[in-house]
Amino acid sequence: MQNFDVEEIKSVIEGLLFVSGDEGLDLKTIADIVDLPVEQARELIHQMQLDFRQSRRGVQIIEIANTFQFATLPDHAKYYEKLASSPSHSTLSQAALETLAIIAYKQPITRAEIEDIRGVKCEKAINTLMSKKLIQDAGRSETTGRPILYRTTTEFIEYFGLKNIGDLPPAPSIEDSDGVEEEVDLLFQKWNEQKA
Amino acid sequence: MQNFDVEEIKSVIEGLLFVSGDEGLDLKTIADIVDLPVEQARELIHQMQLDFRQSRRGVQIIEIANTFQFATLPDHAKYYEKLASSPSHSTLSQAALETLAIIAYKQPITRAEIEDIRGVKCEKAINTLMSKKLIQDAGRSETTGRPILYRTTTEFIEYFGLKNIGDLPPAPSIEDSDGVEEEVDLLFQKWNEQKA
Amino acid sequence: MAYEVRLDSFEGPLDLLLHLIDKAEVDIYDIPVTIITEQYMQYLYVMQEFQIEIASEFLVMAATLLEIKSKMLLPRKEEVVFQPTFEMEEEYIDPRQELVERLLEYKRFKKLAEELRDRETKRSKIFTRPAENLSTFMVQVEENPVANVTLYDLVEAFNKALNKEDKPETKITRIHRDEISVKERIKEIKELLSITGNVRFSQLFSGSPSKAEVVTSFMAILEMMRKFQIRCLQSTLFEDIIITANKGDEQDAEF
Repeated sequence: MQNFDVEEIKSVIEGLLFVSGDEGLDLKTIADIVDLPVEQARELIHQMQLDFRQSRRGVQIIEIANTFQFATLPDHAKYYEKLASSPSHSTLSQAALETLAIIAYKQPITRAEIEDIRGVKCEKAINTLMSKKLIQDAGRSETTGRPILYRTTTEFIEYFGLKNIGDLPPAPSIEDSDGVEEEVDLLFQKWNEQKA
Repeated sequence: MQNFDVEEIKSVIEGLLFVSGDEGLDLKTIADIVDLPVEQARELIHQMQLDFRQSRRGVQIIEIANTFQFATLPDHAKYYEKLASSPSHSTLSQAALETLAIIAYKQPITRAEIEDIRGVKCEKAINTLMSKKLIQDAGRSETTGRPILYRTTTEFIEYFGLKNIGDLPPAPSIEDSDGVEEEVDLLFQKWNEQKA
Repeated sequence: MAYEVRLDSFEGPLDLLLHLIDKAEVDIYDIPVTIITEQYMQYLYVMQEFQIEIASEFLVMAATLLEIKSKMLLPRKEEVVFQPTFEMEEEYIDPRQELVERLLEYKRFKKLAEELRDRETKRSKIFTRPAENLSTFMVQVEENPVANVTLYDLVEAFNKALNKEDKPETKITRIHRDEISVKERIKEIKELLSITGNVRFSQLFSGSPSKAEVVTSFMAILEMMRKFQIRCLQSTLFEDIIITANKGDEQDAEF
């Protein structure tokens, strides 16, 4: 950086920490991106930590395992609890519902497989479902990269008032999606006949 | 809130927006959590938007699809491109954009009607837009053959960073054309009715 | 020709016409049809020369242009004066009018598409992050997050996810014939149980069973459970169900 504008660099670092999320960023990466020597970058981040406290920011910069990242303030926990149980948080979006349905019927399944079916990214939906405890990690797939597998939780059965797996309507298969609706109808019909 | 500590509430709101990420938070939820009337919460968020700019923060508060969320600054894009993914990274083809523009302003609309306006087939563009979830089926037209009607989705609003559907750029009026102007007025009227 | 470079970059005949009008710097409300038609035909000719496939829409527009051109050549006003009165009152309609309206309409959406492109670019310059996992903040007593979602919604959502591809409208109704009845299935399961004592649900099938087969088997098991002929165990959801025979009840079987 030719013109060393401290405030500008701090601003860039803030954005960097913001987008890097839970993974955080190590000092070397930050220093490289803002084109400063590592020591200078460290000094700036320390300054920022002070700034954040002084100006009563709602987040803090923490250092975990040699990476820097944003974190919430412990004092605000009660508000996050409120958020976690707020109505907006307890209604599922269509995206989340579709993702949940796919996981329910095709578990255990990786994110990439879900995205293949839905045709769009679903990181967001998975996070939502995880935080609502409707799905959970189910180990890792044996395929390249060993991606995380997802499955539904016990809470999932409870929430849907299921007694066991038999309560989940039979899964339509992907191969003949043409007839899916009819097949589901047919199965329900059969089911009802049997019960009658 | 008994003791109305503005700075503390701003700090809480910052934390709330931080944890909500790209899901964003609607005004009502924010107001409920910090226990303030909606209008007061809105006023605080506007103040925060100003504060952020003045103190050269590396993030901004934006309003997208009726929610507030944090986002980085456009000027810093070059620093983050390698690190983060933006929802609009893949750019749409001209054909897809034209088709989308027509659907956005004339929804619900059938494929034949879109093709009439564009003067070319747009099955491919519609498929692309459907798979990107920027448009969706909106039932069927009452006309012969009962063709499928299309409309834009919430993802459409998010993709283009609109506050809501009413935040679409105004339809350009064509010079000296009374007829067109009238039509534009009519469109706006329609939009407003839809919003209401 | 200047437009050679953009040979096949037009979105359609309307796009091409707008380009030609723009290039000729003429009034869109008063298109010199003869000139524009000539340029349009020339463009098609060049496309042909370069062996670019010409979409039928371009040809339809060529026909339209030629038609308008010939109509424009017909004498009007002067003649109208000598026409009988009732015909005189008929309003003269410019042969170009319909085309001009289409062009204006298309131009409007082309501008809007540009606006959207602009927004897309702006949007691509700002970044956000995924929402935090708030599960650590979940209070023990939880609200049912899917209280307003029924099982039907779930099936619907799954279907929707699967069926996003445009499907052909033709519907083939399939008639499913019961290959095996629930009764027969119960008999088979009992035979299996008499050998092994217990069996996994998945072991009841070989290869890839049809859905009807799975359901039939499942109903057989439910029926057997109802009659206390078997017990079923499942450690967690979607884990394989283990079916165990209930000793002493075999004799009561009425199947």
